[in-house]
Amino acid sequence: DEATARYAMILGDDALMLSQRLSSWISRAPELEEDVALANIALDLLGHARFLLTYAGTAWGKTEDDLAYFRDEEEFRSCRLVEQENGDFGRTIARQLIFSTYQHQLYSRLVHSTDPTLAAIADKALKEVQYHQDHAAQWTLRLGLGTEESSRRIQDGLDSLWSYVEELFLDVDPIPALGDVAVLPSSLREDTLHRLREAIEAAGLTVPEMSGAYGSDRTGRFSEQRGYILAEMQVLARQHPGATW
Amino acid sequence: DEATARYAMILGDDALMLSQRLSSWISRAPELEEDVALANIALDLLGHARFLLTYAGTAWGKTEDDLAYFRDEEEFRSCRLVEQENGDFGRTIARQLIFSTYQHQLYSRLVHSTDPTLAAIADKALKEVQYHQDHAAQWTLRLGLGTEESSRRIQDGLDSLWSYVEELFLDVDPIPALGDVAVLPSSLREDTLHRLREAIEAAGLTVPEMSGAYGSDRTGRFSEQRGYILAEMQVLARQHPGATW
Amino acid sequence: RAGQERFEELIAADSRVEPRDWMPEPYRKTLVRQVSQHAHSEIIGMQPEGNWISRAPSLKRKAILMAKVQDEAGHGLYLYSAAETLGTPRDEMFDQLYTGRAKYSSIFNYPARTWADVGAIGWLVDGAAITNQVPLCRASYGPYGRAMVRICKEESFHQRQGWEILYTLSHGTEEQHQMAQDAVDRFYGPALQMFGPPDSDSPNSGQSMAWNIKRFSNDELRQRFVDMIVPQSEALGLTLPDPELQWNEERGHYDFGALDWDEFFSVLKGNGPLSRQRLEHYRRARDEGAWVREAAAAYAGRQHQEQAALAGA
Amino acid sequence: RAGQERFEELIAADSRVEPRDWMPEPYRKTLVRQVSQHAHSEIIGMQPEGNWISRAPSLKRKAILMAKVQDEAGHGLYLYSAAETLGTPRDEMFDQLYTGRAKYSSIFNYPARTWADVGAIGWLVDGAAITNQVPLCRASYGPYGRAMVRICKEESFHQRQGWEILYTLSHGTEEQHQMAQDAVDRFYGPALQMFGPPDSDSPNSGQSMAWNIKRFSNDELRQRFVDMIVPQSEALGLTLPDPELQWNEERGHYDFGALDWDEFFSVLKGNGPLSRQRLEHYRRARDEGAWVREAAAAYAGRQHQEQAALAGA
Repeated sequence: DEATARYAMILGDDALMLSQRLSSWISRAPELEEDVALANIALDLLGHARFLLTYAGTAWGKTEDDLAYFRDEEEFRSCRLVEQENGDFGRTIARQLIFSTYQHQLYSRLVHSTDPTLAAIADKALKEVQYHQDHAAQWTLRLGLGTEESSRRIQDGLDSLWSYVEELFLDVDPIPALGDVAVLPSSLREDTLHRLREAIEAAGLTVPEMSGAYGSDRTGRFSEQRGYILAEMQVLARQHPGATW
Repeated sequence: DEATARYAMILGDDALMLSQRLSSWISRAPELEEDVALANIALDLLGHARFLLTYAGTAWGKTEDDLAYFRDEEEFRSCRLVEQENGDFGRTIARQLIFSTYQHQLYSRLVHSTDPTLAAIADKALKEVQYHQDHAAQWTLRLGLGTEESSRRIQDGLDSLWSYVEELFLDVDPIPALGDVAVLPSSLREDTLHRLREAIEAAGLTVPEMSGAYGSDRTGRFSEQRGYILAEMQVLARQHPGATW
Repeated sequence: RAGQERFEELIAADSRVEPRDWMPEPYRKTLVRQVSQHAHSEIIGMQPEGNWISRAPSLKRKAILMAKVQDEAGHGLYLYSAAETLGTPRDEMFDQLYTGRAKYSSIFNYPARTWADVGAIGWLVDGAAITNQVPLCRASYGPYGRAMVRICKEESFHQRQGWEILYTLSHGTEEQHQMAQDAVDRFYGPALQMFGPPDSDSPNSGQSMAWNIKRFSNDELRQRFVDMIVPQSEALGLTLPDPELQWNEERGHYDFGALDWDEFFSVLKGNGPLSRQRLEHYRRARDEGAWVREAAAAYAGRQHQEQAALAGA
Repeated sequence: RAGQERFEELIAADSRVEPRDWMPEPYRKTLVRQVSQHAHSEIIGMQPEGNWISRAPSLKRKAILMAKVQDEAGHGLYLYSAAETLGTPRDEMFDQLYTGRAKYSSIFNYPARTWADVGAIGWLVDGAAITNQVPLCRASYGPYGRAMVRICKEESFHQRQGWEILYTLSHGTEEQHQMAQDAVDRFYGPALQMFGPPDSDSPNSGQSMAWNIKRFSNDELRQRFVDMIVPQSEALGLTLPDPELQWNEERGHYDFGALDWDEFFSVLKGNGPLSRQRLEHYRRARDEGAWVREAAAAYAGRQHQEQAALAGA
């Protein structure tokens, strides 16, 4: 039904946007191994996005590409965290740590969804997200305990992104109405923050003070990034409407 | 006639692309005075582009906006120099020095064009371009003779961009056929390089060795930058075809 | 003290205090805070609109927008100069902004997400700014008042341009009209809050008024602004998002509904949608420009030495 | 010397030389140069295609392209490892690339300007690479030959994917067809030049063949490639930009026209359309990643110390 589709779209948009951001590290990573690792994570996320958007599209007779390439900015439902610029590697890792910790909590509950498609998608994604989280936690340790500069940079990344954390736990429409089909974002808050706190403290870093940036409705009303992401992502598809590739 | 229009388009596209690149310094310049100065130069160039594209458009019944927003990548005729990324301030100044020196030579001859519109446009632009060149030469001095770092950075900028200099002097179609309507790019080479050499040496910098990057036909066949510039520049106009703003 | 007396005379006569005049420390401090805050607002205010220069939908609009953002940098320059006449060096003010100790107008912590926002910022944000600033042209401190005169002239251009953007959108395609209405819906409340908290919540205003810096209270200015924009919105063919908005014959003013002051204070505290982003943008520009400023200073120092050597020879 | 004898035996028997075997210095040097050049080509080769990941026109194509560029990084890793077994540390090879002393395949100094270029790179560039590399799977140096086996398997996927992109474009809209034809027009010549200069101009090939590193001459491989792509281009519905291209019954091969060797040597000398850009992209990534690598090294060092301390306790 449409409410489930809208929920799948929220999850799919998060994955798509983060994949898009991450993929621009490819050929720019600090080590060749990281080109491979970040491409891997970006590919996993793109895979999740494709499943979720394909599923969402069934409610409106749309394909994954209709949803990815022919929705306008205000029709996307991604959170601001995944839309943030990559910045340096420290900031990218901070974003990965936050998002994959959240996503891991989310999918480990979504496997019990009463919607069999969502449960199956979550099941497939869960192992991958576990790897994403390990990867981010490992790098958080290396950067946090590495050099003075690296510790400063990842701390800056965490400080800078922390105000977008609360948005992850907002019970936005239509989730509360979906019952056991969905996972209530607010129900993830405590465990996610706990895990994050552990990872951050293990790396000798400081958990930033919680204070959410105003405006957390996933409509893009409060983002200046989304338009730029879409301008680039959609440019070719929109230049040739109706073409197949 | 169409040949003159195609010539005006070449000049207009150079100005438009450089204006677009420069304008992204606004709110990012190293000093507030430079926010103002770079915006000024970008505005001047945009002004030239508008005159030139409006004039070019008359040959095909098109407006400046038709040409700026609804041509595809391969229809632009800008040179690669103006499409290069801003990089740091040193690289931007290096690009400005090269381009405004060339453009100053160009316009100071184009004022004698037998085409009265082109002559008038050149006449208006000439004073502005003189200022652009002074500005770039001043900064070349400051950076070249400033600190070790600044001298290294502007030298890097010059070295990096120098392989796009030769393209400025190529007598691409339709210019040779235009006679005294146009200025033959090759006729600008000696004086431009002489001026550049003076400015560079006065700043204690080294004139890079001349070696042109292969492929100088202004078709964009050899640029990976143009597509990105246009994706951003044209996104909104193309989202609303036929709209007025 | 003669200085104190003269200062009081100047204020009583509603004349200008000039940089070389004696002035009480709290007067100086209040002015520095206000003028530098205003300067910072111009600087940070370049970002939301600057965000649309590269994507402006016509070359004419691109030129107008570029010129506008350039004007804001210019206003920043005038205002920092005015503040410098009070004895605070520009770099100190930059540092305060850089470290997040200085305030700037909260409105710039809202995003300019669509092209219509550029129009709404021009019409509503610059409109509110002018309403605020016109009385400041008569501010008792000379350099500030004179800077405001120049600024107000340019701002009223900007407001007109913003109005024109919205007018064109409002009378364009259905999507364009919707884009314009959305932008007005989003900027209306925050624009009204630009005048500051209600008078009952604004303890410092009295002193500023006694010093002839401020001339009207927050609520008076807000009312004046509402009275101005209601007919303008009708001419635009757009609605203002306040169901309680209506003409009050008796007061001779428009009544309007309560504003969301929780949001206001939350944004003021640094939790605006883009508070982080704005400050980081500023910091990055500052950091990345450090080597250029060093080079310019080194070069200037060397030029100076050479000239001195020549003069000595 | 026993080592020399054994080496010669191995070569004569067309067996593998392994890292711990003795080998003549020139053999080692030739291999290091060839393997590291190949590795560098994979790394620089990520850029032209990487350029289209963000703009790929469907999610499926985006995924395929991302996986492909990732494979290239993987190939780089195998090849650097193979080269390391010859005694050259990876960082030394990185430095050679960074400083512009090392070569990589000139083809990557051409831009991937349109989406169709991604197809043409897959079909023609990977196609030429495979033609080159399949014989290298039997290269006398073991680690190199084995790396090539893995790589060739993946490359043939890539070639197939490139062909599919072009096929879809060629049979799509008129603009798409044109885009595909343009891309083939641009990449055909440079792809044929990937086999290196004509045999008459390639002095080092003889020794490499004697050592069982190279198995076929440049011109032989080029002919093999042309013979492969002509029928493929017909299946694509695209033409190859060579009017002299035709089947020669007598030779049992396709004849083809002369290539622009001036262009080839000019690009080889560093004047490719994007030679500067490719190297600067690489350098920037390396420079911007330096602090990360330092941090990782410091962390690993500390971990190591702690473990040593525990072991000692």
